[in-house]
Amino acid sequence: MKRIFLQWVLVFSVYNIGVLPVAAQELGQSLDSLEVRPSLVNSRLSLPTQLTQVHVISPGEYFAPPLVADIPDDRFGDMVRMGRNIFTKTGVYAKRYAGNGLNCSSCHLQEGRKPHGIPLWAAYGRYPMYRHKTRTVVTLEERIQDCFIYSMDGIAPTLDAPEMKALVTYTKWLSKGAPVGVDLPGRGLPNVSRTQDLDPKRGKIVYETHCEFCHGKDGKGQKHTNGEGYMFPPVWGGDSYNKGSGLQRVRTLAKFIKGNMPLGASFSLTNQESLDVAIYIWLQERPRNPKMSQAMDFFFPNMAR
Amino acid sequence: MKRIFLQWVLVFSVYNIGVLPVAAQELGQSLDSLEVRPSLVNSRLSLPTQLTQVHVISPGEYFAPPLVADIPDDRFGDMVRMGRNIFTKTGVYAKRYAGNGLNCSSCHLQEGRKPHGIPLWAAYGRYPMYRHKTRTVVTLEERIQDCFIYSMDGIAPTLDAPEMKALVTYTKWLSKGAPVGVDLPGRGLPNVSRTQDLDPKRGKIVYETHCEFCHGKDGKGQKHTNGEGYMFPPVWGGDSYNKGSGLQRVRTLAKFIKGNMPLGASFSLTNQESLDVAIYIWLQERPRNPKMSQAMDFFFPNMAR
Amino acid sequence: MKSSSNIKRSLVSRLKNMSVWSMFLFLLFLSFIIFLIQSVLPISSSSHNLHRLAGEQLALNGRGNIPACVPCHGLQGQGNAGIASPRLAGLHPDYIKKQLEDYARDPLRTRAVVEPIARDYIKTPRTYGDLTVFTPGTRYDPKMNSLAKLLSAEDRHNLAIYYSNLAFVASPKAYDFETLERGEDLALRGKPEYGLPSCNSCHGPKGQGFRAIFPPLAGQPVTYIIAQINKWQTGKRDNDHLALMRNIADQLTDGDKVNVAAYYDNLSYSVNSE
Amino acid sequence: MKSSSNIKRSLVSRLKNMSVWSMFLFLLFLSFIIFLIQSVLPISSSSHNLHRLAGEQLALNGRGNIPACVPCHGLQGQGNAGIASPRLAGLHPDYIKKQLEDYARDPLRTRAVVEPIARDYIKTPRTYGDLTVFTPGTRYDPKMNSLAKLLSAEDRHNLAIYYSNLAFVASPKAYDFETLERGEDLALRGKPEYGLPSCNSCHGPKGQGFRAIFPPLAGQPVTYIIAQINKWQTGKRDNDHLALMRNIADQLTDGDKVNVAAYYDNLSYSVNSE
Repeated sequence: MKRIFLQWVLVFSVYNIGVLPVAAQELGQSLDSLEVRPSLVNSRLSLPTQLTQVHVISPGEYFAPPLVADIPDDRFGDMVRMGRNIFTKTGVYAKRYAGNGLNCSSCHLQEGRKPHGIPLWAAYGRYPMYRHKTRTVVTLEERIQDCFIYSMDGIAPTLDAPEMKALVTYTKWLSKGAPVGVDLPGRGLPNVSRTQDLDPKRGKIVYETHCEFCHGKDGKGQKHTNGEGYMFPPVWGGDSYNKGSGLQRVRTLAKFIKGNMPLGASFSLTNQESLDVAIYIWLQERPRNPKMSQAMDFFFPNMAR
Repeated sequence: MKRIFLQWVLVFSVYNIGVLPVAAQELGQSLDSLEVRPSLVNSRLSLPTQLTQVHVISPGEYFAPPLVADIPDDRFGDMVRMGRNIFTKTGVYAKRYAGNGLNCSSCHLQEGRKPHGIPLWAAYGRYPMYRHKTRTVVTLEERIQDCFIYSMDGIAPTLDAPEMKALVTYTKWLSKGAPVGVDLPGRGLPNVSRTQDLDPKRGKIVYETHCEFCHGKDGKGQKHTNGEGYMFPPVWGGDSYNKGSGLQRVRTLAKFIKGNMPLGASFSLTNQESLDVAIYIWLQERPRNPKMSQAMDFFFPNMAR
Repeated sequence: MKSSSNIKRSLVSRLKNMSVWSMFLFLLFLSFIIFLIQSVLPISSSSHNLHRLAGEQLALNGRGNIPACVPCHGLQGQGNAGIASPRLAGLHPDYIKKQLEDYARDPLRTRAVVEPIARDYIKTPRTYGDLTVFTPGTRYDPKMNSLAKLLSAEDRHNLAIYYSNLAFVASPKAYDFETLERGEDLALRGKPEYGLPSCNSCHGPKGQGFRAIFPPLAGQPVTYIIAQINKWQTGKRDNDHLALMRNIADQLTDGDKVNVAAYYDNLSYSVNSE
Repeated sequence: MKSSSNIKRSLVSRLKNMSVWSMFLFLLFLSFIIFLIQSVLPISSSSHNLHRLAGEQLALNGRGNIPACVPCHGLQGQGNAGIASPRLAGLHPDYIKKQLEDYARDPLRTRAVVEPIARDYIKTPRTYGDLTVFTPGTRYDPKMNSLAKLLSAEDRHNLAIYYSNLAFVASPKAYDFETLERGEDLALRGKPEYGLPSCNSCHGPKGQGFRAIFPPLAGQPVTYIIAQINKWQTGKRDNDHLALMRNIADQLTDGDKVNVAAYYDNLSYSVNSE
C-alpha cells in the first residue's frame, strides 16, 4: 500500500516537472554564461566587456508625492501616520493580520513612492478597476485584502477595520495631486519581454551574483540582530509571500526585479537575466496558496494559480 | 395629569422657539422687502431697478468629467453604468436602501457633475478625510452610507454591498483626470455670508416667488403623472431628507440654494434671500433624525443635530 | 406604509365599536357621495366636449377675420417642419392658452433695451443671473401676434381644449450618431461646467413636457425648436417664469441647438394614443 | 511560533515514551555537550582577547615603520571630524579588514578611464545602470594607501578585532530644522522620483549599519561622510559590491550630502555600551 502511494507521488512529481513552462534540462546549455557575462567570474579585477542599457530619468518624469514632514497635524494626519506605520512596519502595527516577514513596503518600495516599484500614488486613482485575477471590479480596499491574504500570507482585514482605513488614508495622502483614472508614468512594474526560453540554472548564477548579497544564500533574507524583523526580506521560504501572490507569477516577478533590483541599480539586469532569476525563485519552496488545498499543493507545488 | 403634560409641551415648544438662531418676530420687520426687491411684486411688467451680481464662468474654470458615451464596454463599464443608474434613479436601482422620494442626483445635480452642486469629481479625491460631523476620518464609502441614512432617510448599504461598489466606481470614473487631495474649483457648495438676521417671513416670500413653481406650494415637490417618482423633488415633508442630513443646516441649505437654484439661474439669489428661504424651509416638517429619539424629536423638532 | 396601516387598524377598531345605527348612517352618507360623483362627472364631460367641438370648428374653418389653424399647424395639429410651425396636438391646454395670451399682449412701448448678452459664449461664457430684469411676458411672431389679438378668451379656451385632446404619434427620424450622442448629452446632462442644466431636468425625463409649465420638446419639429431658441436668444420670446429659459437659451451654441433638436426628433413619442 | 511549539510537544512526548535507560543515556549526552561548550568557550574567548590586545598595542603605539592609529582615529577610535577621519570603534571587524585590504591593493595600471558621469544631476539626473563595469575594489587615500601596505594579514585581523570591540556613544549635534528634515527624508525615503533608494534601506533602519556588508552612517563625522561620497563620485573609492554605492553616490547633490550627513550626526547612537 505504502509502496503504491510512493509510486504515485513519483509519477505525479515527474508529471509536474514535465509541465514546467521551461524545459530546463535541454535549454540550459544553449549559452555558456561564463563566457558572455564577465560578472559571473569570481575575480572582480576585470575590464568592462559589455555595456548594458542606461535608464535615464528626466526631472518631472515621475509623480513626486508629498513629503512626510508635510503630513498635517490633525486627525487626518494621525490617520496618515498610522497608515504609514502599518505600511512600513506591518509586522508591528498590523500584527493581527500579517502572516510572514514582509511589510507592505517590501514590495511597494520606498514607502510606496518608487516609480516602477508598484507605487501607491499610481494605484490610488486606478481603483475601483476590473481585475482579471478575480474577474470582478475590485475596490482599493479589496485589493489591499488580497495583499494581506497572498503577499503577506496572512488574514484579510475587514473593510471597516481601522488598519484598512489607515492604509487607504495613507494611500490617498500619498496620491495628493495625482489624477484619478489616469495611467501615470512609472505605475506598477516595467515591461519585460522574453527573447529566449527561461533557464533556472542561469537564474541561479544571476541570483548568486546579484541577489545573494542581501537576500542570503538560502533566499530567506537577513534578519536584524535585535530580532526586529527582517533587514532584507526573504524571497522564498516560510516567511515569504505565498503561492497565490502576484510575485509568484514568473513574469511579474521578473518585472519587479528588472525595475527595482538591486536597490539603487534599477534596470541594470537585462530582461533575460530578470526572467531567469525569476523562474529560479519561482521554483523554490514557499507557503501554499490559501485558496488551494494541501493535497493539490503537495502534488503540484508550482502549478499556476 | 394630561393638563400638566400639555403645559410641559407648551413650555418646551416656547423654549424651542426661543433658541432659534433668529429672533424672527422682532427682526422680520426691519426691512420692507416689497420696496427693495421688485421681484416680490406680483406684476411682471416692470423695469429693472436693481441689478444683482453676475456669475461669470471662464472656459476651463471647472473640471469637465468624461462623457457618458465614453463609458467603456467592459465589466468596469458595466459597474459604472450600474452606479450611474443607482445615482440617478436611486428609488429604482437601490430600492432596498432608499427611504424617500429623493435620488442621489437630487442634491448632486446633473448626475453629480455640476460645479457648486456637490459634484462627485471634486469629492472623490478628498476622501478619506476628517469630518467634523462624525469627528473621525471617513472614507468615501462611509460618507455614502451617511447620505443614505440622512439625506435619503433610508438604510445604509454595507461596505461590501454591490450598490456601494457601483457608486464608488461611478464616482471614480466621473473623476477621471481630477487630482487627488486637491480642492478643485466648484467643489461642494459656494460660500454664503450673512449680513443681517434671518427672517422666515421674507423667506416665505422668496419661496413663493422662486421655488414654488417647481417644488410646489406645500414643498412636497411634483410627481410624474405615471407614478415614476418625482419630477421635482420634495423639499420638505415625509418624502424629503430627514433632520439629520446636511441640508437641514440652514447655512448649508442656503449655500445649496445660492449655488444651484433655480435651475439654470445659479447665483441669482442674494446671500440674504438664500438664507431667508433656507430658514423658512428649515422650519418645515420632515422625517426625524434617525439618531435622535422620538421624544426628543417631538419636543425639539428643530434642534440642531 | 406605516401610517396607512395605522389608519386601517383604527378604522377597523372604530367599525367594531359602532352600533348598527351609526353603521346605517355611514352607508347613507357613502351612497350620497357616490351619487354626487356620478351626477357631476357627465356634466363636466359634456361641457368639455362642447368646448372641444367649438375649438375644432375654429381650428378647421376659422371665423370671420380669423383664419383657420390647420394650414400652418396641420390637420392633426402635428405642426409643419417646413415653416417651423409647432405641433399643438397633445400640448397642455393651459400652456396653449398662455401662449395665445402672450402673443396677444402688447410689448411695452417704453421697453428698456438691455445690453445684449455676448453670443460668442465659447469665448466668454457667462450666466446672467440677473433675475430682477423682468420679462414682459411677450412672444413675438409676425403672424401670430396680429392673429392672437382677434381671439376672445373663450376662443383661446376652446382651441386649447381641442388641441390638447388631439392624439399624436411621433415618427422618429434618423440622424448621424455623433449628433445624437451630443444631443443626448445635452438633453440628459446639460453642460455642468458652464452651469447649464439639462433640458430634461425641466422638460421631463423623455422631453415629454411637465404639466402646463414646461412644454414638450419631443415630437416638435427640429426647425421649430431651433427657431424658438433663436427667439429666446434675440429677446423676441420673453414669456418664461423667472427668465429660466432665457438664461439657458443664452448659453446654447448653434451646434447645441441642432444637436439637441435632432435628439428630440429622433425620440419615439406619443400622446393621447394608446 | 508554530514550529517551536511543535518541537516542544514532540520532545515532551518522546521523553514520556523513553525508558529509564534511554533517559540516562540522554542525560549523559547532554552533560558531554555542556562540557564541550564550556571547554571551547574560554579558549575561543582567550584567543579573541589575544588578538584584541595585539591590535590595541599596534593602534596605540605602532610598530617599526607603522605609525600608531590613534593620532588620526582618536584614542577611543572615535574618529576626528577636523581631518575627516572616520570613527572605527564598534565597526564590524570584517568591514575594517576589507577596507584595509582595499587600501593596500594596487589599482590596475591599465585602468580604463570611463567617461565621468554628469555631476549636475538636477539638470540631467540619470541612473547609470551599467553594472558590468567592474569595480577594481580599490580605495584611494594619500595616507592610508601607503600605510595599509605595511600591515600583515595578522595585523589587519588584530586591528579589526580591537576596534570592533571598542565602545562608542555618539554625542548628537544640533542642526537647523530644515537641514534635518531634508536629511531625514533622504535617509528614510531617498528620492524615489529619481530612482534613488533611501540610505537606511541598506545601512539599517537607524543608520547603524548591517553586518559586515553595510557600514554604519550614524556616529560618523559629518566631514568623513561628505568626503567619502565625494570620493565615490570622483571614482577615488570604488570598492563596493555591484557598484551599489557608486550608483547611489552619483545622484547626490552637494546639498544632499550635507543634509544627510547632518541628519546622521544628529542621531543618538551607541555601540558596545550598555
